[in-house]
Amino acid sequence: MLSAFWLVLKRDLLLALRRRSEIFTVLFFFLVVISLFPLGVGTEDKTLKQIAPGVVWIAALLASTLALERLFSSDYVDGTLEQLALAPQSMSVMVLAKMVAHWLLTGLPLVLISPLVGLFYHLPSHSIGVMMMVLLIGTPILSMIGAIGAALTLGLRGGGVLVSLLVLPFYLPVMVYGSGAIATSMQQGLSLQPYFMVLGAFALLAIVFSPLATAAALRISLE
Amino acid sequence: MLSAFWLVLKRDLLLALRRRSEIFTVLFFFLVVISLFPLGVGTEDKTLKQIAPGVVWIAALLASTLALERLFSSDYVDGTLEQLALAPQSMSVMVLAKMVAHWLLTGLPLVLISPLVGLFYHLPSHSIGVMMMVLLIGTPILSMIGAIGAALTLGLRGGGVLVSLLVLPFYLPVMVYGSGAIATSMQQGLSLQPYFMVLGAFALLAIVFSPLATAAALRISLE
Amino acid sequence: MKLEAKNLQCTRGDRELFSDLSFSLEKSQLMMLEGQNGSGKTTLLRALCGLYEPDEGEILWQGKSIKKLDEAYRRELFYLGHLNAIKPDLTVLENLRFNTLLAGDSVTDEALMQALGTIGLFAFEDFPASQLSQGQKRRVSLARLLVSKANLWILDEPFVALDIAAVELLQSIIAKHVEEGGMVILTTHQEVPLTRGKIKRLSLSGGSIKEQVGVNA
Amino acid sequence: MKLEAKNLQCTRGDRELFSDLSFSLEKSQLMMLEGQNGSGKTTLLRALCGLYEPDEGEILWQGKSIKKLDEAYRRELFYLGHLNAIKPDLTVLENLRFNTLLAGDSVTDEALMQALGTIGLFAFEDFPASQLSQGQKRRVSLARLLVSKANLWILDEPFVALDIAAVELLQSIIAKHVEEGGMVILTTHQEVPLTRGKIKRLSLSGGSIKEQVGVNA
Amino acid sequence: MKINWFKYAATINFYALAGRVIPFFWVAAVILITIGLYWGFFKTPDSLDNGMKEYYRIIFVHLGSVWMAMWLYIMMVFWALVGLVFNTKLSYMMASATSITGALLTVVALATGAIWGKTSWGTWWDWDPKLTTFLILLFIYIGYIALQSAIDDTRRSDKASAVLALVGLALVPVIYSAVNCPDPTQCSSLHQESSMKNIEPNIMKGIIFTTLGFWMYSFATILMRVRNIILQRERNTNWVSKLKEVN
Ligand code: HEM
Ligand SMILES: Nc1ncnc2c1ncn2[C@@H]1O[C@H](COP(=O)(O)OP(=O)(O)OP(=O)(O)O)[C@@H](O)[C@H]1O
Ligand SMILES: Nc1ncnc2c1ncn2[C@@H]1O[C@H](COP(=O)(O)OP(=O)(O)OP(=O)(O)O)[C@@H](O)[C@H]1O
Ligand SMILES: [Mg+2]
Ligand SMILES: [Mg+2]
Repeated sequence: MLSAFWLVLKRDLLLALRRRSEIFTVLFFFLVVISLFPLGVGTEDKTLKQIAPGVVWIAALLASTLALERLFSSDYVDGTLEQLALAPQSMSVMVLAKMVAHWLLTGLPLVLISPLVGLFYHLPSHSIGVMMMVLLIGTPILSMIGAIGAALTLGLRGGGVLVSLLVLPFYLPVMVYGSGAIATSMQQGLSLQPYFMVLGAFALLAIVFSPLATAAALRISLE
Repeated sequence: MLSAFWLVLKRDLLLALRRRSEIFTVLFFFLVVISLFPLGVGTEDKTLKQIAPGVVWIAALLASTLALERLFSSDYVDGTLEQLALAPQSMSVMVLAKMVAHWLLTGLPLVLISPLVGLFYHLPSHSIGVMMMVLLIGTPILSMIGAIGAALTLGLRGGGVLVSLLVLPFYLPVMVYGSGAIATSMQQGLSLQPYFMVLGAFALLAIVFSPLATAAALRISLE
Repeated sequence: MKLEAKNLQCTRGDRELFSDLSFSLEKSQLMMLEGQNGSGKTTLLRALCGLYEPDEGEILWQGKSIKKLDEAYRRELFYLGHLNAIKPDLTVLENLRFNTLLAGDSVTDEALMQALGTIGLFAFEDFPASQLSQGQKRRVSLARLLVSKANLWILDEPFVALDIAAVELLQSIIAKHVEEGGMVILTTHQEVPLTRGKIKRLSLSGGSIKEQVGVNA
Repeated sequence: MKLEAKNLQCTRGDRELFSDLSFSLEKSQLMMLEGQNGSGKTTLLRALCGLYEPDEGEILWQGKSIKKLDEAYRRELFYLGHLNAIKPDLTVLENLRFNTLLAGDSVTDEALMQALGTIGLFAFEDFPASQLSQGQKRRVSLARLLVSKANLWILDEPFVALDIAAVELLQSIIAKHVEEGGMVILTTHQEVPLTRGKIKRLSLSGGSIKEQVGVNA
Repeated sequence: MKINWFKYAATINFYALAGRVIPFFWVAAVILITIGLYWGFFKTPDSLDNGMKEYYRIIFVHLGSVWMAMWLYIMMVFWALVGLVFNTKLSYMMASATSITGALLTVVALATGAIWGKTSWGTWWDWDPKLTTFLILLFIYIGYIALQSAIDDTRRSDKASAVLALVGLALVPVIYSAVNCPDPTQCSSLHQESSMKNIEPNIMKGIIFTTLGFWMYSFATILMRVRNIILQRERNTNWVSKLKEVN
């Protein structure tokens, strides 16, 4: 079972290495969204600090959505997904591997580049740390919820837009608590623990249920 | 020559009509993105007005990009693109038809629904007019620049970094001037003419060169 | 080993493809599925794999429902459909390695290389799959047959895109598997001259279902 | 009408597929392109269509380079490759109509319906193409042959996925075209028993290029 | 072709039964809504003590649609679940029919709310938690409908949208609490003060009538839609071709 996990994970990472462009597309998109706001909003220090938490999360949400469509569709088109479904292994394990790969390729780069946001938006270094932490917990949730949507819309026309439409409302709680934590960190003397507890709970729930739901959705889409 | 234009345009619109939901999907997707921002960034009246110009353009960019992927790839995968290239007609005319269809299906609906953004973000009615105008000029440019990128990515396996590097920077000026115009319209006594001149110039350039470039890129991708 | 289909019925859209279809297949038997274009061969094969749920009836492996057996059944199964499951961005060897490991057959790279050699892709192992011709891609996915430990092979038009030499090779591979006690179900519009093994023919054409048994053609 | 290839050379990646390949094809001639998987048949056909530029040599139509002729040459040409150019979201008739109009043949809907009937898709015209089987899709794209006014047909493995009845039908369609003064170039791994018309055979196998001319098999 | 009558029994009976009860639901809907509106317009005070103006009367439509929109979402998820568990076609059809009426009533709730907002606050829209929750409910309805209409194969579209509904069931409460209580430290004090208690009993009566009326209207439209879906899905079966209304 574990071997299937590693097998799929390794292959997805290998494929991404062969085709580095996708990682860069997501990163570029993230940076474009991030840098567009100061241009429109003006560079007043207070305003920047105020919108920073929301902007980071929205950029992360949108970037994650952008990459979602490709999560299963190339495997679907060339028949690999059929073979995954027929492998004598639990489909949800393999699906989890694909989610992990997806996060490593699209979520993690965002976490790593997020200090740049702090720079653009004049955030205090303490808040930058908090931002990286919540992104680290939150982006995997995005990948996991998103995978369900991607599986449901497999092979449908208008896939990319449709997935985002289905998935974005469900991303909302992650965004609200994620940006809430960053905003709170900029005020003195407030505890961040509740935010991390809530996000942690979401992450746990997502890890337990989303591979199952995604595997079920994939089987439905393959019929 | 004109007949090929109408033929391709009609077919692309017919394909979209088969899934009327697709157009609505783009619209609702746009609305979802639009309504994410206040929830993440804050709902203060002043903040809303400040972020509105950027938000509109980011949502438009995203809707356009998400739909772009499908612009040629489905024709490529099922062999229709080969047949287009072999038709006894100029390829750039047919490419232009595909761009027009893409814009009618993803750009125009955004222009039409953008007054809702004004409602959500409490924009003055004058700015709403400006917003519709710049979207009307700007979204076709997005479709046309994006098409070049989409055509190039068809063939280049693993070499797509260049494409995202190429396309996003070209989108950026459109977004900067587009959102600049909206932001300026909210201030008294500033002329908008320079913005429209620049955007108009972009649009002209795009109409002249992008069908040629896209047709060439498609022929390369087909080899 | 025994595969049984009991009273299967499949409907697609409004059209009933077949109903009340029953047959069984045992060790050392090959079943040729025949029928016009659109008669439901692919649908039936996918149902036998568990990828498509028939509207009625059930499919049994060793007397147990394949839905219940699940992974245990899939371990016995090799399916190759219209699609090759080849990733253009991986090399030939990487593709083959991933697909065999995924099927649960742990095979050494030497064995894989040998399989590639047999199937006529000697010296192609480091070639990116995107640069293969149609028939070469099909060969890569067929190379898995040479190292598979599955008992039941389900092949949907395996001869498509192959040249004459490769067709003969594949015929001999199938014959050998049947001879050695395996089971094969295949659809093809070409005749498959087997030299040994029992052949069953199931024809789906025109709504009528006929099962013929004969020792070889 | 005359198609000439002069000293063609094609290299893909590092491998030279063929070099110094010359042949010509005239009215009422059929050329069978033979060769192993990966010998370069598809590449040659695409070069003849102008989709792929050979590294060396040139292709002439009526003595003029096809690159110069461009649209004028494409008007004479019908190409069908591995892909069917069928849109899943359109109906059978809409697909056929679009593809014929695109090729510049303006045909009435009755003629199209008749073509569909001939090819064995009677009463399928309003079926969404997504719901067709593999072979039915192939038939839709072959229906274009019945209404095409092109002189030169270039067909890459046209018999793939077809059932026996459809293969025979297609053979007769090709034979009729050749008889009536058309030109056909095709690759297939199956034999094509033509009843009339001149057959040329070009074999690309193993790097050696042979051209045989014979009046029929 | 042999017809398996038993297989269609459920839908045949349901089709006939629904056809018979639909008129009653329509009659009930019209009567109840008329009573409610009549009450609202003529039997309630012209202006209330606390300075409300005439436009408060829109609440008779607003609140009814708000309640029904939420209730129909629960019904939709319920039918989808029943479909997934027992694999009954009819319940998938119910779910699909419910989603459309639900989305419509959500739009009505938003529109009446917006009109009310324009007259009382002077702005069509504000990012108040209650309103935001409803906007998101609309998006979720739309997502469900969009997924369903994007899939041609009915088997797949039934199951896929049911899975989506199931995911929604798990996530909607989370979304609700996130919108209403973005700061988790204050969540203990989360109880939406229902201003229901402040509503005059007199007005309340009208509201109850319109709400019941909307309920009947929902039954009627949902059943009509299910009948349409049945006809469409089984248009090639014998029993449908024998129906009077088809020929
Ligand atoms: C687009 C705008 C609006 C939406 C989406 C909306 C939505 C809702 C919802 C969801 C409820 C039910 C809450 C509950 O039962 O606890 C509700 C109730 C109510 N709404 Fe609205 N509303 C909108 C605008 C307004 C406006 C502008 C007013 C008045 C100024 C208003 C007044 C009320 C009242 C009085 C109730 C019933 C009492 C209550 O339970 O709170 N609504 N509305
Ligand atoms: N995109 C590519 N890049 C590099 N090499 C390629 C590419 N496509 C094909 N080739 C190589 O060119 C050769 C000829 O391919 P081609 O598709 O023309 O063969 P074919 O004769 O049509 O074979 P088949 O019978 O399998 O269809 C093959 O050996 C293949 O490896
Ligand atoms: N997704 C679908 N929805 C509805 N009907 C379908 C779908 N896919 C296939 N069909 C129908 O089911 C029938 C059987 O298809 P199937 O692919 O099983 O045929 P087949 O026997 O494999 O044909 P071929 O020889 O052409 O491969 C066809 O008539 C087709 O129209
Ligand atoms: Mg088939
Ligand atoms: Mg070929």
